[in-house]
Amino acid sequence: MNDLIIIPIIKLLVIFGVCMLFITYTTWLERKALGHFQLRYGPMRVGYHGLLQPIADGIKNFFKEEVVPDNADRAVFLLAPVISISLAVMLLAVIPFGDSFTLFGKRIDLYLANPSIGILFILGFATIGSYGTILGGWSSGNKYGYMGGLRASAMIISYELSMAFAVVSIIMVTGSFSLVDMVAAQHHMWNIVREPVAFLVFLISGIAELNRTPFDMPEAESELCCGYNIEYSSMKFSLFFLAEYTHLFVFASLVTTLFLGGWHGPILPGVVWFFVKTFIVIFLCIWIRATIPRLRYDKVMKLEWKFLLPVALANVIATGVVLTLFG
Amino acid sequence: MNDYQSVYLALSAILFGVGVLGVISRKDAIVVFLCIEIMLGAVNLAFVAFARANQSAEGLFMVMCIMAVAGAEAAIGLAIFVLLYRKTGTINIDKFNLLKW
Amino acid sequence: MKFDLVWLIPIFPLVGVLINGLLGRRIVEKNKSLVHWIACGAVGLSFLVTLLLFVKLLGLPAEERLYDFTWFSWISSGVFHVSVGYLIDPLSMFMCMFVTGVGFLIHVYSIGYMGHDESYSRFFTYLNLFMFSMITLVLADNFLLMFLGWEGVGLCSYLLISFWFTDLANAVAGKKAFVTNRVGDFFFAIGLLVMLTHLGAHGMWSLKFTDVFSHAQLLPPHLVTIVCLLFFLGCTAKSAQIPLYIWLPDAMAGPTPVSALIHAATMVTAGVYFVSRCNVLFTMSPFAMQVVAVVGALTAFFAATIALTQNDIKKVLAYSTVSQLGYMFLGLGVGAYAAGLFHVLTHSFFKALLFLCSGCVIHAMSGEQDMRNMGGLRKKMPVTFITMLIGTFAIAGIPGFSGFFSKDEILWQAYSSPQGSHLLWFIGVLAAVMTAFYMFRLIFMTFFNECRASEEVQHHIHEAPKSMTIPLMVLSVLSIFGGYLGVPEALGGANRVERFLEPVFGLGKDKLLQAAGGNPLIHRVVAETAEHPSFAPEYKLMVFTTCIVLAGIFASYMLYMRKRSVPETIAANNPSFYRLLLNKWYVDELYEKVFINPLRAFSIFLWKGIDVIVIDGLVNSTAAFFMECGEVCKVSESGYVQRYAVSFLVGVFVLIAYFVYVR
Amino acid sequence: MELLGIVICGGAALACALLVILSKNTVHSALWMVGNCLALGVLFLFLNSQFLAILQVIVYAGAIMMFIIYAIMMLNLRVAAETDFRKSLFTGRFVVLFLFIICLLALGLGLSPTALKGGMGKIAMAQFGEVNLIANYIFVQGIAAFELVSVLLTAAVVGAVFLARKD
Repeated sequence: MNDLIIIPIIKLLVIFGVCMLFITYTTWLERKALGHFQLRYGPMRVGYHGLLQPIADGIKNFFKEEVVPDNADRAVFLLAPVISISLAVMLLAVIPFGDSFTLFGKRIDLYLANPSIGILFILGFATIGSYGTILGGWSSGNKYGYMGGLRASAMIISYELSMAFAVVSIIMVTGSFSLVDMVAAQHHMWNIVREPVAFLVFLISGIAELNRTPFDMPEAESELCCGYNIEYSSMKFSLFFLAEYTHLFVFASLVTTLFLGGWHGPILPGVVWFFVKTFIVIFLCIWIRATIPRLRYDKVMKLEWKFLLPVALANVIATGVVLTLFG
Repeated sequence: MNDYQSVYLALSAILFGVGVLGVISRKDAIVVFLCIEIMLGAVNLAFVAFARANQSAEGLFMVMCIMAVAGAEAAIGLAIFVLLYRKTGTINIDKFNLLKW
Repeated sequence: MKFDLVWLIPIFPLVGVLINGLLGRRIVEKNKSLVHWIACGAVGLSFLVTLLLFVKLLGLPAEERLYDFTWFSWISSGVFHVSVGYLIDPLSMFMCMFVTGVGFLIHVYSIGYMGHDESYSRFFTYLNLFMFSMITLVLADNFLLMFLGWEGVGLCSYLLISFWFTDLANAVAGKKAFVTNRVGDFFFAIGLLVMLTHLGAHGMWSLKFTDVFSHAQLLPPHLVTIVCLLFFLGCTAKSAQIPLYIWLPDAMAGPTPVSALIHAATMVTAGVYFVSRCNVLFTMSPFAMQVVAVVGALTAFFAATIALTQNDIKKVLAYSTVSQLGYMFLGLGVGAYAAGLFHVLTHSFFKALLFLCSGCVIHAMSGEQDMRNMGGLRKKMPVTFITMLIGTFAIAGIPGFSGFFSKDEILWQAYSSPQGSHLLWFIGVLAAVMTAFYMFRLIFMTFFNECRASEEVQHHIHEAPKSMTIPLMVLSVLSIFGGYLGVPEALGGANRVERFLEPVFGLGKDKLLQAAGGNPLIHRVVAETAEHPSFAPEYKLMVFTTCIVLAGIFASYMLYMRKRSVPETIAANNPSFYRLLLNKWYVDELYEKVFINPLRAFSIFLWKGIDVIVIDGLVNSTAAFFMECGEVCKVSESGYVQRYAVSFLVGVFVLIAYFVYVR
Repeated sequence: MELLGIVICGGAALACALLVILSKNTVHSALWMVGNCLALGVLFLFLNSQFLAILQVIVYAGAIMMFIIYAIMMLNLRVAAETDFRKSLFTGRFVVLFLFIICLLALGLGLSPTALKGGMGKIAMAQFGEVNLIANYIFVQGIAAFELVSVLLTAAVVGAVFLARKD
């Protein structure tokens, strides 16, 4: 009984709580880091160096008025942020956060589930999650939102491919779809050494899938006035916002798991290593956002179809050849 | 292990029927297309049910092939719709009777 | 390197075909050298893989040198299964080694030879396709896959012979080669089907070599003879033997690397390979063996006589190829499979070398092929001259060069083996003399004396570029030393080729023992052959052959260097005989009269009489009838997709109802 | 337990399917179709084939439906092309359809599971639907078909690009 219900529930609560805290403070981190990158301070007023800013934002959004435009497709308009956030949170279920340990004579694994198709689960549900973005843009009844939604779906269709191919080469190296196996396989050597090309492709297409600068096509402020979430306000908006940062967190932890050896590391416990690495990847994303300007839409598409996809395919073939000859 | 085999098959048949209904009575080409996907899904269900009953991977492989075919069909079909829409401004299939001779 | 990677060998050229065939024109526009990098690289990689596997095979003990790799299922119909699989055994690896090796050298040579051709990528596509087919042929582990390669090389031969298809003569030559090959292939296929149906009657629905050979005793003896003869007819077409050799001399219309690759080193040896592969069947039928030996000997002699009078440099080489192939079949026919294959190996080296050299000559002479217009090239093309001289020594059988060992082995076996006879040996020796004579005639006419070409042509004569001469040098080294792989025991060698191929050919003798009720043991065969009788007769024959060959060379020297008027005098004194030889015994004309003209007349009758009046009339009236029906049925054609869908649905409904309620 | 799952998910799949053909708005149809795909995916889970389930989600819901929604949005088809669909629902066609479903049901109920024998040997239940098993099947027996499918996909992509290019 304990094993079946109580332990998973405790794990669920702990993982959800920790991750949400981490994610909430990622928003703060981003604002602060961006500020410092641009030689300003970022949030300073609420709490010490603006530490309470995310909470204040949350409370503010919670109390704002719900607005649904007349022109909107009401049901879909309300559904979109729910899709976004719920599917984003679902992804946390299969990420292995750390080594298993024994507590009160029971073995506890630091993940909620280890399906044999873990990585496919993440790929699949991340894609489904982007329905939120697309539908949000479409249902707003607003030109800019509409354009944002259209761009979001084009981005998803395109960048999903190279991302999946990058993952395929990792699957070939590991021989398993399970994230736990993948981490275990990196005990001696990280995959970033074995598959540097896949790592780069994964990083680039991941950032594109997250719709972050330099690929933030669906919400390009200067072109589309915030794009798909233009008509969203209050709690619906913050759900979108949260979903976006959850995706960022999941992406960073995926990079950690697939390429950076997961929770493996010397001295410190595995969980700490995991969060350190995740933090580094998140910081890298913020850094890229602060450094590289937005690409033009057609160039983004060209980058994918004419460069990333062929490179990822070639990498898969090369991996196959090497594995066949020397594996 | 044959539990509920007939339930799955019945469900598959009904879903297939719904798909057929859509295909033969809706006029919007894209919805017709969606209904074809419903039919394929129903067939997939039947395949998986049989595969489990026979303990064989052939059915599963078949389903994968069907999915690939569905993907190919989506690519070609939608390209055709886009083309039709560009040329005629509509995708109401009653407007197209070019097959008449 | 695992044996499972054998599929890499055929796949590289295939990839080359796909890249060059589909994108070739674009690649040429961008960067011409990429085309030959891809093509040569593909074959080079194949050679590399073959080499690695070969080394691995050598590392195994002789009894274990057999590996059957099944790649995937190809045809699966009821009890009949054919899979795409590759057989690795000494024979297939032996063939594959020189097919890919010589093929690679000729690819490299083609870079220079075809450099200025506008269909550059097409040429390399065909070459790679040919390599793919040939490798498939050699490595296949079943008859059907081998037949695929067999047809594939035929097709490539056609494509390459008529490579410059805008010239009518080339197109006709290609067609002739293709049709002649088709005749052979037809009989081959019949043989295959006869064999399959008979084995199938005993429950052996398989075309795998190993399966067929291990069940060969199921076939009644007369049937084995029939099957073998049908197979051999197929081989005569592919390997240019009497009666179907006529295409090979005409095939010289293609570019010279093609002649070297296909019509000297690889494709024409397919027949030899196949007969050796089927040694189990052939051994079971002494009559078929006799036929093979006699046809081989006759071809060797017959082609050599024609070669004496030809003036086209490539035609001489073509007939010498036919003649040498005859030797190989003579060897196979007397049961000396290993000797025949050894000759295949050495022949592929020196004949490829000779062809490539003649290519250099033709290249230098601005396309001139008539030897009467050549001469004195020795000074201007030293590399070509020396390499070609080496090739000529090899083919003539001068002791110390590769051709000597292999040819001598065949002659000795023809003389001494139980299936051989002194007559066969004598014909072989005659052919050897003539070979020496006409080959030196070629050398003297081309490289010695004064140059008879026009001023302008003389001006252009130059040594070939590096990419052409390097393969020549490699091949000439091989032509000298290739023979030392199989120095016979009589000369103190170990006859390594024969030892290496023993596991494959032991099978045939095993089969005989098995049929006779004995126990099948390879080592017994080995022991039996190891008890060699005294070497004295072999020495005698060797010395005799060498002397007579030297006499042939001397005659050639006298006629074409010293008293150059004599040949013409001889020709003038025996006009009918000379014309008979010059016109190749009128065989082409005979075929034209006996087979082609009646067939053509009959075809015209079928066309004008049967097809136009009877069949077309039937078809047209049927069509008219259904036109009327169609008018009636037109009503149901509304053009609306969904109505069609409904009628489709009704059809499915009826079918399902039938299956559920009636069946 | 499994029956309950089947009833819930099957019901959801059926409802989604009906809503696909009954919605007036094309995007709504597409969304219900996504729901149908997901419900089918869960049914696959009940049938012990989790690999296919996730494939259903990735391929159908993730790729094909995304593609369709993209096309719909690009053509800006907010309201379906016809208006009188619900009136024309109950026509002669419906009778045919009804018979057809009955027939299929009879087929489904009438076939014993052993009637269709698999060519492959029996597999342990625990392994059924596992990735390794399917992979073994694909890359050993089904390799030719698998390659053909890949050719088909390539052809489809080429065809789509050719059709949809601007000229």
